[in-house]
Amino acid sequence: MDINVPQQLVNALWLGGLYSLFALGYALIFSVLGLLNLSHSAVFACGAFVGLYTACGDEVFTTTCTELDRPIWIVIPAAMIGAGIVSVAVDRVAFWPLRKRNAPRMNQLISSIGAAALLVNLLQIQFGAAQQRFPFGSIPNDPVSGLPVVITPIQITALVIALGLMFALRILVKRTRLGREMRTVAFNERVASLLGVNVDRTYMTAFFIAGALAGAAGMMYGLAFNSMTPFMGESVSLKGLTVIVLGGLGSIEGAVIGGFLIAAIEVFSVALGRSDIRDAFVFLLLFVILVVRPRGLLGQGVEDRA
Amino acid sequence: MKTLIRTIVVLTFALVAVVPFQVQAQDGGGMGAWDGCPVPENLPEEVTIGAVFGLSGNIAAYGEPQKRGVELAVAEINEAGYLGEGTTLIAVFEDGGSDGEASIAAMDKLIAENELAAVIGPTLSAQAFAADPIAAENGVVVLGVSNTAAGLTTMNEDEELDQFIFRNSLPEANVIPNTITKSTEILGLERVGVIYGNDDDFTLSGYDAFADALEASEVEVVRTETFARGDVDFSPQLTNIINDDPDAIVVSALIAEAVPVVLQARQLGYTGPIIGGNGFNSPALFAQGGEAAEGVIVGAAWNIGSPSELSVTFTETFTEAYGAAPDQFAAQAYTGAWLVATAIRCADSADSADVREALAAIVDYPTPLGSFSFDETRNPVHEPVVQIVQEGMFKLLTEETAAQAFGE
Amino acid sequence: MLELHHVSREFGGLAALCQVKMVVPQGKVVGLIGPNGAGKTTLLNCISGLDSPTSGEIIFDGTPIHSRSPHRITALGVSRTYQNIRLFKEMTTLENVIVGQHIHGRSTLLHSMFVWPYHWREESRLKKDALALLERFNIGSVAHVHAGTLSYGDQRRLEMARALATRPRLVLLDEPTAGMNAVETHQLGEQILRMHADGITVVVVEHDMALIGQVCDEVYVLNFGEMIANGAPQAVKQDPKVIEAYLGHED
Amino acid sequence: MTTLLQIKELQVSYGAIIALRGISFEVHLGQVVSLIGANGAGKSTTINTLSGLIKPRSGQVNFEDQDITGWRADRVTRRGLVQVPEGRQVIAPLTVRENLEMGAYLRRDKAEIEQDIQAVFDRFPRLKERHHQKAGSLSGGEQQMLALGRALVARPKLVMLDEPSMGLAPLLVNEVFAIIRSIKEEGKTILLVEQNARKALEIADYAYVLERGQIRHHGPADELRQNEAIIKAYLG
Repeated sequence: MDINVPQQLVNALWLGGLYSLFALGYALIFSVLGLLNLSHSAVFACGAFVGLYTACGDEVFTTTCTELDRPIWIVIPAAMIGAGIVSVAVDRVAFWPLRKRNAPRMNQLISSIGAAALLVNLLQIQFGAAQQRFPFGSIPNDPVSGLPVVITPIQITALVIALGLMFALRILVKRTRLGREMRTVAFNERVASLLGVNVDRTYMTAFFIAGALAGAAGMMYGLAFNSMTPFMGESVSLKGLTVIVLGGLGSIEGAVIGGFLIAAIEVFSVALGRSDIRDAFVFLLLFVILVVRPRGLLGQGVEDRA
Repeated sequence: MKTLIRTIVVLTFALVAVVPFQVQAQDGGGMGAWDGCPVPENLPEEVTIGAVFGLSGNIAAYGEPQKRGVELAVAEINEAGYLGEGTTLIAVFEDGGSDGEASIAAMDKLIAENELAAVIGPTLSAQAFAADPIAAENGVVVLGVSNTAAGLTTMNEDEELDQFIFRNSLPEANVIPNTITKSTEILGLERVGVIYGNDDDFTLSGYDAFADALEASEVEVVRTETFARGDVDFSPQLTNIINDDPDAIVVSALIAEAVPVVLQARQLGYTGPIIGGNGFNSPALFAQGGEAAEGVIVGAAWNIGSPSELSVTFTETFTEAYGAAPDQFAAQAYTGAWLVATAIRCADSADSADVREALAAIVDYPTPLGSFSFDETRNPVHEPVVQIVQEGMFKLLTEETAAQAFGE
Repeated sequence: MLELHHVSREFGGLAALCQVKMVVPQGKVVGLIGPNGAGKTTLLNCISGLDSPTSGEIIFDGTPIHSRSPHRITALGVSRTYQNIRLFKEMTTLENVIVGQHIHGRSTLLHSMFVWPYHWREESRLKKDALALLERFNIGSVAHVHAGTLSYGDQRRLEMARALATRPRLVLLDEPTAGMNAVETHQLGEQILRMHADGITVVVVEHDMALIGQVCDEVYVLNFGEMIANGAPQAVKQDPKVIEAYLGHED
Repeated sequence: MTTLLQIKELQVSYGAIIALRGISFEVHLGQVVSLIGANGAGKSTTINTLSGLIKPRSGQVNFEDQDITGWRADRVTRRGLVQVPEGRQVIAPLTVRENLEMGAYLRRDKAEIEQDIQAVFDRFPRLKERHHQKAGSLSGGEQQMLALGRALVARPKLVMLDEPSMGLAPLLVNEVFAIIRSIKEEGKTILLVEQNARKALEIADYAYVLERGQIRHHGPADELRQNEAIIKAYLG
């Protein structure tokens, strides 16, 4: 059996872009809160539906989208803003009250699971449980002609936007005042507030950015597969966790590398090996990496995070 | 050409509209034509049958058409005086919900409150496994009209109990071989790629049936790929399969995965036939698959495009009565009610034990599903259909439709 | 009692300890001083097993311990406190000490399940001992308060009480007086002398020269990972190398 | 003399435990005022309440004649009261330079911030050498220098130092006090909490002695240094 290497590379590349983009928000919140925000996958789904609603209007509440009210390109900024707002709301409702009372991390983790369930149910009530999609022909998903491999404009867009957002986030965290502020809050809220940082506002900002990234990822997912359900976050949720554990919890670059790596392993374990042992392969590798490097590929030392 | 078809359809509808249900009342027309047994003489004024269908929640998408199918059949039976002058068939419906507990409760209630000749339902196989033994223990015959799981009619340790459990819905294991044989014959398949979900009972047993049927038809499987429930990206597997240039791609999947598999195969440039299992029998295939679904081939117990006279009549009457076309669930439920009525007629008794005997004896009974018999384990015997998606709807797979779809 | 031979510890090519030699005789109080970052805490970590030397030997009571795990070293009778206080902040003061005692309780899980009269007696005995320890360090009044709410100095005292709860033969104290004023420091010095009187050997890392003068029989001076001096406190204080690197000239 | 900071009848409690029992004191412009006392006397509680990290139960804090009682910590800092917390709390994962930039978090005058950072580097050449290193990799003394430098970059009106000499070698303790002295000579107002009462009284203009949440003695530092009771209780 021979394999189509260039095509599988393309498959791995753009899937990796999606994984990374999703994992970035996880990583950002982890680095600021030191906490896994398990509602991230629900925010991801919210983003996709905000985008769908923006483009299609009230129609999506009762039936499926048959006609676009607004141009398709508007869905991505709409999804980012919408998911950002949802994410901030999650912080205010699920995390902020616990943070104020110094609740243990575990309680916040459970709270985030609750928030995820709530969001998914709200989506289900509002949009129904069935798959939603954009009208046929409204998404540029016919393969680009003249290339030796099959790749669609939407896949290229997804990859470009994913890489662009990753780069922007890296600059933001490493080079800007906001980035220093977030890293300071992550290290020690008390010290940050003594330096004049409004810690609550920092949290809100971080949650907005993480939400916007989730929204972008959700919308890309929705567009690329042209299918959105309230449960669409579930399958990527575990992938995202795997990605950040592999890359190193809370590391931005780690999330990016982890995303592309997991996608590449998945694709090539199918291409070269057997598709029925794909997940076993991914988790075996994860296990090996964690045994050799417990903090993940690019994880920070414990002393840095204390 | 198109206008001609439309005219014929409109005319037929108009005719049916003028004489609703009376078509069946006429001697020698419709389902009443079967005269394997004489008109009964000893039946009481009212004969009651029960029906347990999922009528609330998302399962109602199946339960509602089932209820309509039974209602339509009962109306026709009474109009036709099928159980003799002065005898009325009454159907009592109970909501069986979407899980086993709810259908047990519904079954208990039906049996406690009524003197039943038979029960039709429940909707899901899992519900049938839960509720059917209750009917059997009470000596009430139960006929499943949508249960496709293996072993349903032989589930009890006590074979006496099994004798009361029937179904008229073809298990997938019966549909798939027919699908493969017909497709191979019409499309001339030699080598195929297979992809299936390997973590779900339904898709696994579907895969096994496909693999056996392909081997029996001497079709070479050039590559087999798997996926897991909840996967959304199938491109790596499909890239592999398409790279091997197969004559067809065989898919065993539930609808949630079936649609993206079809979409992504088309996106990767594959234009050939895609053969699916029962999971593809869903309106979502058209709603979400759109153009990509064209050329998908699926086996089924019944198809709206079936040319048999009984099937055409049923489709027209049903559409007339409810303003929507029937689906496979409605057709099987409709047939089920007629089967039960026929057994009552032949037994000339409303006692469920007598009805059971008569039901088991039904052979070559003409129905919309085709010529129908029960085998010795009370499973259905009738010829399934093979459908192909064309212009956004299921049509029967024939040399012509195949040529239109794949241009040969 | 404790001997260090040519102990070196490198972190990625950077030597935190270089060929350190040190001898702690039985029953003595030995001070370890040096600038911040000289390697004092690394040395304590190597002795208590939290870290292990890249090369060299650490002998406790004739047993090499440089490659043993911390709990086994504790079991041999070595106990310590930390520069950055490490208490169970959610537990009460008393519970912190009882946890420390556990290594000495004879009550096992099986005991606690089946031989409960024995277990109860054991528990109440441990509790009594623990309370006595707290009294000794003047923190008996806060026995039932969460350790996290204690003042800094009281947390330091609790750490020492907990270290003694394991009935050690050697105690390592890492900056025990940080955050205490001169009078409190002097009181703590008396506690150290009491340990000394009880026959416990003590190694104390400290910046407060008054305390060093008060309690130590001998002082070692560490600078950039190397031992630059050792001897009696008065002699070390006069050593020009020590004044240069550590003490500075009084202004 | 202008009163910069005025505290009236400040009470603080942690649940049932009363930490401050109504203390009042003043800090005048340009003064170094020291709070001394035993562990648990309430010194750190006082400073943290002034910083807005702890909400007082009652009492009032006036800064430049404005009531700032109960303000959130970041607002207090914005107002010009900057605390250097105990235990050299530098931001370990950030570089030395980034720590200083965080000190100037509330300022927008880029050019002048850069000048101030350079001034810190001139004052602490060791920090300049290590400006690109993670603050967590600095030695204890360097971290304390960085914490001080970070506070200076904020251009505070009042610097509150919590135990600046804690855990430092004698040589470094001298150095830290030399720096505090130089900050004082530049005319900054300083509120100093320190265990090393001897050193604190050497540098302070005025001092308050806390005991169990109350002010027991106060007076010019020179006088307190001669006070028998104080010598016995705190100077050893």
